[in-house]
Amino acid sequence: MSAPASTTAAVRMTYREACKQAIRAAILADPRVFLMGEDVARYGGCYAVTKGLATELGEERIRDTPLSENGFVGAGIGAAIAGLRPIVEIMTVNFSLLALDQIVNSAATISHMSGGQFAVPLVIRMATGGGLQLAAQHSHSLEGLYAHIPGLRVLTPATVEDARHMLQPAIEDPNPVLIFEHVMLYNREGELDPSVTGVDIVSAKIRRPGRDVTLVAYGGMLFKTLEAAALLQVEGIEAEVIDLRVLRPLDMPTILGSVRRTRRVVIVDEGWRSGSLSAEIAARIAEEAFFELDAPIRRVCSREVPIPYAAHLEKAALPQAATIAATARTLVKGG
Amino acid sequence: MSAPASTTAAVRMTYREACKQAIRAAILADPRVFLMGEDVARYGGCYAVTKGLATELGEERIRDTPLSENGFVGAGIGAAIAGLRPIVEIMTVNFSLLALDQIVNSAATISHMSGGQFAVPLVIRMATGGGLQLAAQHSHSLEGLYAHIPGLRVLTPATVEDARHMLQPAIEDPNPVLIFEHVMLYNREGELDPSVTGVDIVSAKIRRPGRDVTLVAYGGMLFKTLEAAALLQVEGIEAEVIDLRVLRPLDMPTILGSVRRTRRVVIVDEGWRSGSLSAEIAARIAEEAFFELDAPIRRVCSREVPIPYAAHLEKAALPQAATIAATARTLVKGG
Amino acid sequence: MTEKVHLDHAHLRHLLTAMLRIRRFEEKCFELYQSEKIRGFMHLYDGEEAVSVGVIEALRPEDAIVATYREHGQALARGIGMNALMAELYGKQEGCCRGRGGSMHVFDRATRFYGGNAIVGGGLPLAVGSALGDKILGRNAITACFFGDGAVDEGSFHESMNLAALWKLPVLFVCENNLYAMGMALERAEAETRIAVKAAAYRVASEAVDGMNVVAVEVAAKRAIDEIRRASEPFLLECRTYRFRAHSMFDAQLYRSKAEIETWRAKDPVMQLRSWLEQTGLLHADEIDHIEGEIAAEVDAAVAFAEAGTWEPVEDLERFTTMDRVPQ
Amino acid sequence: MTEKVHLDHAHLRHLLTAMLRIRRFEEKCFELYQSEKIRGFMHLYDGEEAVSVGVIEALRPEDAIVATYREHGQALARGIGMNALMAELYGKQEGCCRGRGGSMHVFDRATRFYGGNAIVGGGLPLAVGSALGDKILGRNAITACFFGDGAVDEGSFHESMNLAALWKLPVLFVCENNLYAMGMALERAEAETRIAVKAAAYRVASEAVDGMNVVAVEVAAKRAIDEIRRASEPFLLECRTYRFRAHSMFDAQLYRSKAEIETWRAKDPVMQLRSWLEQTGLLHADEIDHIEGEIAAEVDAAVAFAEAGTWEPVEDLERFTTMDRVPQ
Ligand SMILES: Cc1ncc(C[n+]2csc(CCOP(=O)(O)OP(=O)(O)O)c2C)c(N)n1
Ligand SMILES: Cc1ncc(C[n+]2csc(CCOP(=O)(O)OP(=O)(O)O)c2C)c(N)n1
Ligand SMILES: [Mg+2]
Ligand SMILES: [Mg+2]
Repeated sequence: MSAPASTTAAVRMTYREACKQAIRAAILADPRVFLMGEDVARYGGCYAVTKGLATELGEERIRDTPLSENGFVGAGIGAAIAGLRPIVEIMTVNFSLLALDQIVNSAATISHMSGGQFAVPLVIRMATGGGLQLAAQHSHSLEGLYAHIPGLRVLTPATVEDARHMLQPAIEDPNPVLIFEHVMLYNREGELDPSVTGVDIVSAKIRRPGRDVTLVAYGGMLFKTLEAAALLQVEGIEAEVIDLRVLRPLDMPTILGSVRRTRRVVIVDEGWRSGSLSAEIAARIAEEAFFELDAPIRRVCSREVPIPYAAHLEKAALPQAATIAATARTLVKGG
Repeated sequence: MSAPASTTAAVRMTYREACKQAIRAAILADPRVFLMGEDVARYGGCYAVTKGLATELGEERIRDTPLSENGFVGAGIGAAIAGLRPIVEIMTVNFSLLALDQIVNSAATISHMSGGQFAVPLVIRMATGGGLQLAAQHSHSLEGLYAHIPGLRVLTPATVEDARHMLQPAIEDPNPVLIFEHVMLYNREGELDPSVTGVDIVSAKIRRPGRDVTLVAYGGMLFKTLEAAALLQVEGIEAEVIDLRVLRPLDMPTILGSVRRTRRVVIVDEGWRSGSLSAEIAARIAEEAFFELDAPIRRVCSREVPIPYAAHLEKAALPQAATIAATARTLVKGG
Repeated sequence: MTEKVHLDHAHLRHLLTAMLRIRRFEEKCFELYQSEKIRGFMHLYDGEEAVSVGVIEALRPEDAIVATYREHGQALARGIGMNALMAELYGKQEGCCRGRGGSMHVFDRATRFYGGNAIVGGGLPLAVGSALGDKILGRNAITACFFGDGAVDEGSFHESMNLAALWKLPVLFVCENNLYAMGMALERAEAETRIAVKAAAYRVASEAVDGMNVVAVEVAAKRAIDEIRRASEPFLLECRTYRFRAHSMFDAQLYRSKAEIETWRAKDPVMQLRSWLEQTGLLHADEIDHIEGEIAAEVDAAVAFAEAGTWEPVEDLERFTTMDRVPQ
Repeated sequence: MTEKVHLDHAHLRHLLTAMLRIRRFEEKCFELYQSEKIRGFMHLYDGEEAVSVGVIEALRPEDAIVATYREHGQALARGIGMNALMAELYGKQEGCCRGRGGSMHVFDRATRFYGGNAIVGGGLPLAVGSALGDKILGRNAITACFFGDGAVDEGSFHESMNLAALWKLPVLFVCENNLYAMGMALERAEAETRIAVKAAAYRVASEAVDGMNVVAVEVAAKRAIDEIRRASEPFLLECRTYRFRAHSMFDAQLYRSKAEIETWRAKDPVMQLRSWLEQTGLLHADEIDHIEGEIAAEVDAAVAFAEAGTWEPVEDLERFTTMDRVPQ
């Protein structure tokens, strides 16, 4: 196949397609890279991310695993130590708890525990989040738990560009990197600028500049937050929206820089409020920009319930644009 | 055996002994209560908590399990639903990750998911924390992760009194309750007032009143924090020390009440700083007592490394009284 | 004492009716999913009805059940009302779980139906615990634990089989071996594909049975349960079956051929029993029509019930996250 | 092609020396623990030396090893220097893991020694991955995975055996069956106590061998490895052994009798080989004295090395939590 004549025009594609292209490109670029996980090959991925890839790349590079999360995640760690660059897919973050022992007690410790003799260049991808009425064992946002673990890097691509480009640097990172893909993003379309050939996996990004209040979000919440910003704009409130992109380590300079300008902040997090990542961000702002705030820090998080099946209850459990906007409005206008 | 003539004098005993008496009393009081876990019976418990109990109470009530954390924790959940009141012991919080799926996806969800048809009256005890040079797979403080999960109650007895009395209300709670026993406390002695026959599992407690700064701590950190308070007292700084006792749900009124009085707060947490429970407490204080603080909120937590074996490195990784005191001093005196 | 399976008219009629109720109920569910009345993940049992009907026929009211996310069959066979089940799939307050569980999380206190578990293998330890509870409390009950061939891959299968065997617990492990875990064929997931054989690793008695034949399943389940009660030990029953439809409602079925599906469709447990009953004259076509008519009415009533159902107020969202007391 | 075990003087001398080095090293460790030079959890291998020596004798330099927290024996047999190991137990910078791992977490890049894992059963999936890596990278290497009888209880055993079998990976699973997991006797932990028998659940070849006989272990390991290379499939070798000392340094051993320990002490692998060599005249008492002398000197040197070692600066505490590059 020859390259298309012009590659300068932006390409529109789904987040799903971007994830797929990223996997394909990574596998084609390095013989040590392969993907393994449940139903990634013949089924085509439970969220259809890898559809067709096994046919194209072979079942050695797109490897179906039995339902053994602890086993195949551990195998990914072992393979990484032995010289490969595995990408392990776990269907959903709820199931990743079955593999947490391997992730926390092995992947995150081996380089330190061995005095730097070994690294674990492993990537683990998984779906996260609610919104599809999948109820209490398929809908949670546990990425905040992973962001607590030293030794891991935690990524939450929200845009199509990040879905397309975060994987490669994740693979090149000598440390275990976790990538969380929000289930509500897969069908979302976005523009891919062909002149962008890579992104960093270090920094947060301001997705919308604004002077009145900072809204911090990540993953699936980014778009609800941007929606909230649009609602606020109508009322004359200019919200700055930060996309965290990387949950560990946090890019505090970007967050603090924004907060110091706007002097007000709302943190949006789909995790359950108590002990979610939003708490860490709030704590750091309280520690480091305490005297620069004009109003208390506010958080919009999921309600503290196992996510229920019924649509109206699920909707009430998850953060929504209206709540985000209302919270920001109160901060700016006083309440 | 007849009751001792006088029971009014305080009894001195170890935390370990208090844990053991609590288990014995609970089992004797209710035929539905039993303890199961690895090496609880014949070996006597890996931290010797249950030594002798199997001989006294029988191996049906003190039940040794195979090394199957996911299996026997799940069995505890099933048994609780079927009408028993199991106490499940997991040796160390690091191993509990093997059972996290059952705890988060089943124990914490079943009552909600079933629309209130079932409750899970289960108690899970485990050791937590560092200080014994047990290195990166035995030393962590992950109780903060559990405090994130709706549906669970999380207890951290620090005193001998709490070790003795928290178990009974935990068993009576219709919901899953997790009890974290810090490994450095087992040998610690304390007084047990025989006139105290119970404690609540709801409130935080002020263990030392003070006017200048609030130090919030729990579990193993309580005593290092009290030590820090003693150091500060010498310099004329009166620190108020709060023992959280319950990590979920948090007793915010007690914390906020103290902070509003002292206007300064240091939160001490043996968890890794980023995303630890200390963040949640800091966030809530920043949200609710923002205008009442005279200084930024400070946290003293574990350094973000897998806990190393070597004594001097382990000591450097864990919060110490001197650091706590120094942090509080800077807050009070400015820095 | 062995409870015999009486192959009389009433019993055979009952078995056919039980399977047909599941089949027709789910055909309606399929439609309702298309029209977005039912949402989330829904896994149909089409082709596997003989397993739950046969096994549950062998249970007593005091026995407990643990099932998977593919549990409409177990729920109906166990006696959870079609109205309550349909309302649950609608997410209505009148559903058996007040709409909080949905298709994957059906629970019912009255029949000791302990879920509806959407973690593959997650139900097995719960079943061990349920049986431990019964044993300690001196109840003469068993726990039937349904799970797929995919669950056999999970460590929880291993831990649970061992615990049940070691502690001599009355668990009937029922593997619904439909040859696939989503798109993963059994022979690509397990080095040893004869699941019943694995029981030997735990000294557990086991048997493989034709899961497309409801009578065979019932007979095998009765024998297994007799053995459980006699020896006070668990038993693993592997039911060889097949799902005719997709894994869930989002599945292009790229992993198996139409021909394979057709071969299995020829063994349809409902059709098999029905033609046999007709051929042998045990049940006449008009009696079957009558049954079908009753079921159609029941399904229609369930839809009407669900439609008429109400939404739980959002103010009650957090209710039951923790409980004030243990329900009795 | 089978590599034969040559029972000549040099080889037998080597086997005895290898076992004695472990025995004497650990006797010193025991002392050093009493005097608090070594801290944390320490698990001695006293009585089990024939297992690691016999198995590792059958390995090639390119092969990998995954072990448990009871891994001093494997480490020494594999060729990790006694100095580096002792310094590790002291927590010194000169230790093989710079003092970060301690007794339970010995790693060594040069010999592909992938830990030292203190999560029971935690090493098995890593071994599967190591073998997968070797297979994909076209290395003709195997991974030997040591684990205790207790690890067999864990789901990870089940998942790892199946994965290795399914993917035809060159893993030698070595179960060090010392009859106890801490205080839990095997027959109280496993419904089927013959661990080798469990391999059938995964269609994995297996053998049980007298783990107190180093030659028997070596022969069995060579045979197993030949089979692994020939069939390109894993193998489970159950080595029946016994630990003479407590589980760790905190264990009152309430769960077993002195008489049982004495019965097993009579089978001491070091003494067995030694008396046999003396009786058959293959090794003279003075040669053994000479070996003992050399080992004593080596142990003393290791202690001196560790004593002279330095503490890693606390400023470097966070170093290696993440890596800047993958070490080659
Ligand atoms: C622990 C876990 N891993 C993966 C999944 C996703 N998943 C849902 S159903 C399923 C297939 C299970 O197959 P099987 O056990 O054979 O049951 P069947 O669907 O065939 O009835 C998978 C992989 C899950 N729900 N839980
Ligand atoms: C997952 C896990 N559970 C429990 C423990 C505590 N523990 C450490 S060693 C041990 C016994 C293991 O026995 P076995 O596998 O037979 O090995 P052995 O000590 O006999 O060599 C236990 C229970 C642990 N380290 N990891
Ligand atoms: Mg299946
Ligand atoms: Mg053992």
